[in-house]
Amino acid sequence: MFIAQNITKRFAGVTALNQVNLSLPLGQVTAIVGENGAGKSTLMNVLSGVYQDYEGELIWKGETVRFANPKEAQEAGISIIHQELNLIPYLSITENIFLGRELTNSLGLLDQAKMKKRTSELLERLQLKVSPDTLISELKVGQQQIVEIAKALLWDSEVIIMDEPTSAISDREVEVLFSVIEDLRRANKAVAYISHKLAELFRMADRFVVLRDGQTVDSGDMQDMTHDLFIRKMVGREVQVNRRICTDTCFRKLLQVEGISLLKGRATVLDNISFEVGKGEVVGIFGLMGAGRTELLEAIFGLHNGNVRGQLSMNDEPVSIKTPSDAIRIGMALVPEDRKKNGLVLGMDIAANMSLTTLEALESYGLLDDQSEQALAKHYIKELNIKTSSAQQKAKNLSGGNQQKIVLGKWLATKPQLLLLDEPTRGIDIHAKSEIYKLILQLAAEGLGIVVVSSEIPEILALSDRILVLAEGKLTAEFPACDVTEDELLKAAIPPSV
Amino acid sequence: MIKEASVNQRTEPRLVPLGQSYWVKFQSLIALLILCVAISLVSDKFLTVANGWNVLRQISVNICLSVGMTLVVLTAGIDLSVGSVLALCGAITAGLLKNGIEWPAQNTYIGFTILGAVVVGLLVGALLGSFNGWIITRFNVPPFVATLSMLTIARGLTMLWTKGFPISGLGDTFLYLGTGWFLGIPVPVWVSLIVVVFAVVMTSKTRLGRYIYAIGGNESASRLSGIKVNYVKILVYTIAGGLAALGGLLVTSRLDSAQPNAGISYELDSIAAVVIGGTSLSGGRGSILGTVQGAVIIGVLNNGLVLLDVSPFWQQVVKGMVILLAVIIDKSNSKND
Amino acid sequence: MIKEASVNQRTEPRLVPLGQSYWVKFQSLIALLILCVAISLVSDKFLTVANGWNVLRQISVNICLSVGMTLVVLTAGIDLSVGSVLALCGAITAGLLKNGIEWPAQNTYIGFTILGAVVVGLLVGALLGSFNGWIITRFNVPPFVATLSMLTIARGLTMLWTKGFPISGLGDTFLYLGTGWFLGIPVPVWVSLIVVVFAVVMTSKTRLGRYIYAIGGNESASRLSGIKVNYVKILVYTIAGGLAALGGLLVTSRLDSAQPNAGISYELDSIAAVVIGGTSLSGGRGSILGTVQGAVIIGVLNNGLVLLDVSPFWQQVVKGMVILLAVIIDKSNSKND
Amino acid sequence: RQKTDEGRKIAIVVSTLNNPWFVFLADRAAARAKELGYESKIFDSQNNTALETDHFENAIASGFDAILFNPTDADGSVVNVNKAKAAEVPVFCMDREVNTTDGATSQILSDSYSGCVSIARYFVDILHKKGKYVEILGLVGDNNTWMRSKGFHSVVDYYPNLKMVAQQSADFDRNKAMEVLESMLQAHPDIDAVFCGNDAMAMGAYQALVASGKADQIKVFGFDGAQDVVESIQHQKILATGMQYPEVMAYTAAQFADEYFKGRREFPRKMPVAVELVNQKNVSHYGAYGKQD
Ligand SMILES: Nc1ncnc2c1ncn2[C@@H]1O[C@H](COP(=O)(O)OP(=O)(O)OP(=O)(O)O)[C@@H](O)[C@H]1O
Ligand SMILES: Nc1ncnc2c1ncn2[C@@H]1O[C@H](COP(=O)(O)OP(=O)(O)OP(=O)(O)O)[C@@H](O)[C@H]1O
Ligand SMILES: [Mg+2]
Ligand SMILES: [Mg+2]
Repeated sequence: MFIAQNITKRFAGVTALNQVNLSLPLGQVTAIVGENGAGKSTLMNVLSGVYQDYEGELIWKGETVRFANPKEAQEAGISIIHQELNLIPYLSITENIFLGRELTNSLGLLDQAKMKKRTSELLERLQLKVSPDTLISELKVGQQQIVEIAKALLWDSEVIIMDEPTSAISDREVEVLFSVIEDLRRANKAVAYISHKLAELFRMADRFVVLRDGQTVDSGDMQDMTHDLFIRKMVGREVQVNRRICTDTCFRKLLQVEGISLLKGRATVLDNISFEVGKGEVVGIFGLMGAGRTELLEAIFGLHNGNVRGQLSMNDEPVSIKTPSDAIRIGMALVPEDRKKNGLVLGMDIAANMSLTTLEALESYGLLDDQSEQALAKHYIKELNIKTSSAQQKAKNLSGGNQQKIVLGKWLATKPQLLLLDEPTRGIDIHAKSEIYKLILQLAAEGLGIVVVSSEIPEILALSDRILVLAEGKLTAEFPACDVTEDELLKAAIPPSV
Repeated sequence: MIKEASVNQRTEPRLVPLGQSYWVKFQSLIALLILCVAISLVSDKFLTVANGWNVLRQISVNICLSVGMTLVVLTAGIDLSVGSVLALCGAITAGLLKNGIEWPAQNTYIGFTILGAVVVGLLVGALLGSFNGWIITRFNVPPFVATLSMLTIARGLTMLWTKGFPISGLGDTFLYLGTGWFLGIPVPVWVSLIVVVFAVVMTSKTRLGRYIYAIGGNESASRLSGIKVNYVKILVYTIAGGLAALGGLLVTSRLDSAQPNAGISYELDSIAAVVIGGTSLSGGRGSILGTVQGAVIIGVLNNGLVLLDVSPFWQQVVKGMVILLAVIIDKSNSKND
Repeated sequence: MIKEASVNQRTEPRLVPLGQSYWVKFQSLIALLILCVAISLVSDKFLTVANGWNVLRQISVNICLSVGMTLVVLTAGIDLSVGSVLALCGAITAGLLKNGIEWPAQNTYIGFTILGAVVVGLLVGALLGSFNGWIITRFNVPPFVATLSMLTIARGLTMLWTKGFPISGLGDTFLYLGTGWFLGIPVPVWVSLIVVVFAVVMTSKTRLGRYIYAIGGNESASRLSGIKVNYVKILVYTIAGGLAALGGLLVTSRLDSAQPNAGISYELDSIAAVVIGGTSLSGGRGSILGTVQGAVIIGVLNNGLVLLDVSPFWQQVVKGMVILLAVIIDKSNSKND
Repeated sequence: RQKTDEGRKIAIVVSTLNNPWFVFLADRAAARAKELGYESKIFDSQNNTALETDHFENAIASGFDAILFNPTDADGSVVNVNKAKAAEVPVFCMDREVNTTDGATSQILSDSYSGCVSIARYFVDILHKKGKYVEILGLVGDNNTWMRSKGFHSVVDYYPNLKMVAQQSADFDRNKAMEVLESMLQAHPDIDAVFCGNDAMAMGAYQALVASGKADQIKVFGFDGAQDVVESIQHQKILATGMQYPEVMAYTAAQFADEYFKGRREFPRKMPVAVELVNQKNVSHYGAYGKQD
């Protein structure tokens, strides 16, 4: 049993953890739940030796331990899958997995063959179908997350901490991960599992701990809990997420996409895709990882100029979008899937990030107007319920969910007609999620056309009026949202080649 | 920390910076103060008005270069060509002023007024800068390589234009720019002051400035936000080129002579000013005022070492150590990162 | 590249790179070939064995510096001090060889064998390098500033040690290092070859090499993986210092004289070789072999421009343009990024 | 190898082209070689002895028949000269010496040391053997810097009432000299004279004096015979300089090469070209880098 007692952890000005207690029994999966910013990741970082300056104590195998660094923790048998990917972009999968614990041969040189073999085995177990020599930078976020998981599984650790391992992967990979967790449990390992997807917890977890505002609110057996009870404990009140009710409204056409294709090198990433989005309509796009959904949104938004063929029209007028600024002018907005890479300037503060898309409107006499900028930031901080000390906080100091909200805010500020959302609720807690859903539906009601890419079927069902399914770059099916089943969606998403 | 307020309003006053912290960071002030106090303890000639103007006049060229360099570095670029562009533009202005342009074949001669020659010099600088920017953005060439090539090319062009000989005797009016006084302040100091004020306003109060920081902070996010990244970058290199040309005019006018070997290794001095001033070479963080402090530190040091009669052998050793110390003192005082 | 064996190879052949692409990227080979063909079309003196040895011997010093620089740059650092460290270590070895150490006060004299003087020279280089690394890691000083200070300090120390005069007449045995032949190959070429082989093995086959790439790619992730980042960095700067000292020995031995001014602006040449060879200044990506190609391009260019009778002023213009073209050709051939 | 006279090529290797004095030297040598009917090519060693070695190797490899040589360093350049000798390429040194008795075919030298001795004598006279002065040195690591400085001090140091209050380096650069003197004037406002290691620095020093309004009180001495300075002496701005004769040296070196090709083998090992003192009295006889035509 791995026990954390009275852990307190302060950052400059913030008490992220306050007298938190946690125990991770062997052979059990402990779910750790809480809103964005509740302190889950911080706690896990304390457990795994990332932070050393905390108060309280960790007890492992009956002895008080204090890890000087993550490697020590790992050597003691505790490994962690970080929420934020900690991979080296220009090293290969093998090299990343073995980083800091390379195998060497008798000459002291790296034993590449052996490491590659072990990696292949791990990838096979996790069903990631890429070569172990692939560079991390060539992988999609989801695939990178699987590499993170592989990294934690490499060593036969006794405690395995998983901080939102499923935030970027689709259901098929989630199933694989669950079978891995099942194996771990059977091998009498302790697993700490963090996720904002409650359904997963009910499937996998034996125990739970609820954190709120850096404090332990409750813990116990999973059997005694219900969905609603959880939410009430995390949030302090009830939150409802319902499937969208069917309406028969007829939408006026906003965006028309005709025969869009995208070539990357010699490969066809998108193959002749056509669809429409109406004013006030929410179109969901479902597909498995790598189906080409991200590329579809990017192609529409002018990010692949030169490689895209096809025709777009907005409001029945043909438009040519060569760059994102063209797209913005026409009234489009894209919330990208990787917020750190494409969404935020992490070193800038919240206000500067939010205003980046609309600076032109904040000018008076050619100079930026500080007050309108702050007002803009405050407006969206309030509207989107962003948890921060002030608008001057740097984007990199916020929890993942709150970062996502800044990205949303910066795009809403452009007052778009068409909102393209790529995995808009990745890593967002259930409360914030429902608020974002509400917001999306409200925006749709105000007449915005919205395209939502998501890997979560409940999310797609909750939001969409109509659902498109992509598989291997082709549009394989289109369903009205009100009478489609999860099975039908999944079936359409499985590529014919598999 | 008290948390009874609403969930998302945990107030943490200590986290609120004094201003938009990424541009008003008085990074190097303490080191500068220590340095000044130390020198004036040893030499009573240091803290005099005359010497103050000396130092300011001497750094005015480096300030022009370093302001441009700061903008470039903020976008995560670098400009190694400033020294040669300075030499070329100074030589061009001096040449036009002195000899005009002649085509003996067509029996044509174009004479230049001072203003004309100055404008052409500045335009050539801006043009070379925009060429840098164009190469960097159009062909995706690393800024280091593109501007290193320009360093060599512009130096070669200077030699070709001057045939290797200085162009001297440019007339008293032109000398005013480098040696005159206006309202009790040397003209070059006015020039650098104006450059600094413009640059401070530009970086902190305009869209362009914000875009420069954003591009350096995260280029792909900036592109996605509709910023015309390539356009901004070309503009920034153009400004840097124009400021290098301005520096060239100041040097030429101060010496009453355009030296073909002017500005050699000035790029290192100006990058040093930028970095000592706390601007990060990986872009997105730093400030013009920091750079000015960096330039002042270097200038005070050069001046102080001479005032203190440090032997030329020891000078370099002392200079290196002081710069190192200045930065270390700084780092331990500002806890960012 | 046959991989059908394992089950997980059916999808996405696009994603499978050809090899461990980060070290076997023949980034600049095409540009180099074009360059060589172009020169040999115009001059029949270029493609001769004697000229080949000339070029290789001429680049051997830059190769030593650039290999060290590559390691530093891979960790996202930079080392501006290589040129002055080269000068200092060359001067120290020459001084010890010629005059030994004397303490007239204690009537002591220590003489040095060639081996002894060489070892001391190399050790001093390594020591200065590790000082760089220590400053950078201990005080969190940007590598640019730390090594710029060292540039100045080491140059000053060189002046102090030599009192501004060259140290010449070092004996025939010592000259062998820079001018001798061994098995039909010039000794400096052997030296650079050995350095390159070691570095290639180190970067691609050892833990240290792996860590160097990892630190440059993502320092905090490397730290989380238990890599002793500071230790690795200090080591890398130490190696760079040692290799700079080795370069200093080669130069000194080739000239039979340690020049106080040796190595001025060599840092730019060696960074140029690194960058032209495709190593990214932001770290984590690049290769020793790429750097070697970069150094060869620069060397061939210097040699070719002389053979082609380009006048020295035009030479600089042409050199800048060719380097630019080389990098552009390269970029359009390799589609990475 | 066999070659007709027309096919012969002459390499001109100069220590640096970043200084007009050497540009002039190289230009003159090239011009004379052309007059004599030879192809020639200028190599710029950029004050870097190792680069000079590269130039020698490349020049020998590409078949140059003679080298007119302005060495970067008396000792460091010895290996280069010997290499040329081994390849049977004659070397004619211009201006600066190489410390080898038989490496170079002939050395046509300008004697900086004794040139500075004569300047120093004039300096002593003008200052009436007493006063304070500062010295601005060239590149610290350049042995020419020290030749000049030593020649100067070999005289001036005999006069105890002539006090050097500061000695700083300005790297032979006009701008640096101006800035250094500006600062020196703060510490030593009461000096009587400035001795500069070359004419570019003398011009820079003079400008600093003009800016501080002390041009009338403080006397500037240079060395080289550059156009700017000769004119300034004419206008009573600068006191004196040492006139070297780059044209004579270049001309003679090219001439020797020509004679070598035509079969002459006996040349004077060393041929000094005197450095003359140019002051406000005799300046009318002089032009840039030489006598008035
Ligand atoms: N380096 C830091 N500096 C300052 N504050 C921090 C830092 N890291 C985390 N915090 C703060 O600590 C609190 C807890 O953050 P943590 O990342 O643990 O939340 P979380 O529960 O993992 O949230 P999420 O579900 O969004 O991942 C937040 O208020 C966050 O802003
Ligand atoms: N840099 C790249 N190089 C080569 N192929 C790529 C690259 N990026 C993406 N692809 C390929 O393009 C296709 C579409 O990927 P895309 O990211 O659009 O899928 P997605 O449906 O958005 O998946 P996700 O759920 O991860 O967001 C995939 O086959 C992927 O492998
Ligand atoms: Mg978290
Ligand atoms: Mg996607």
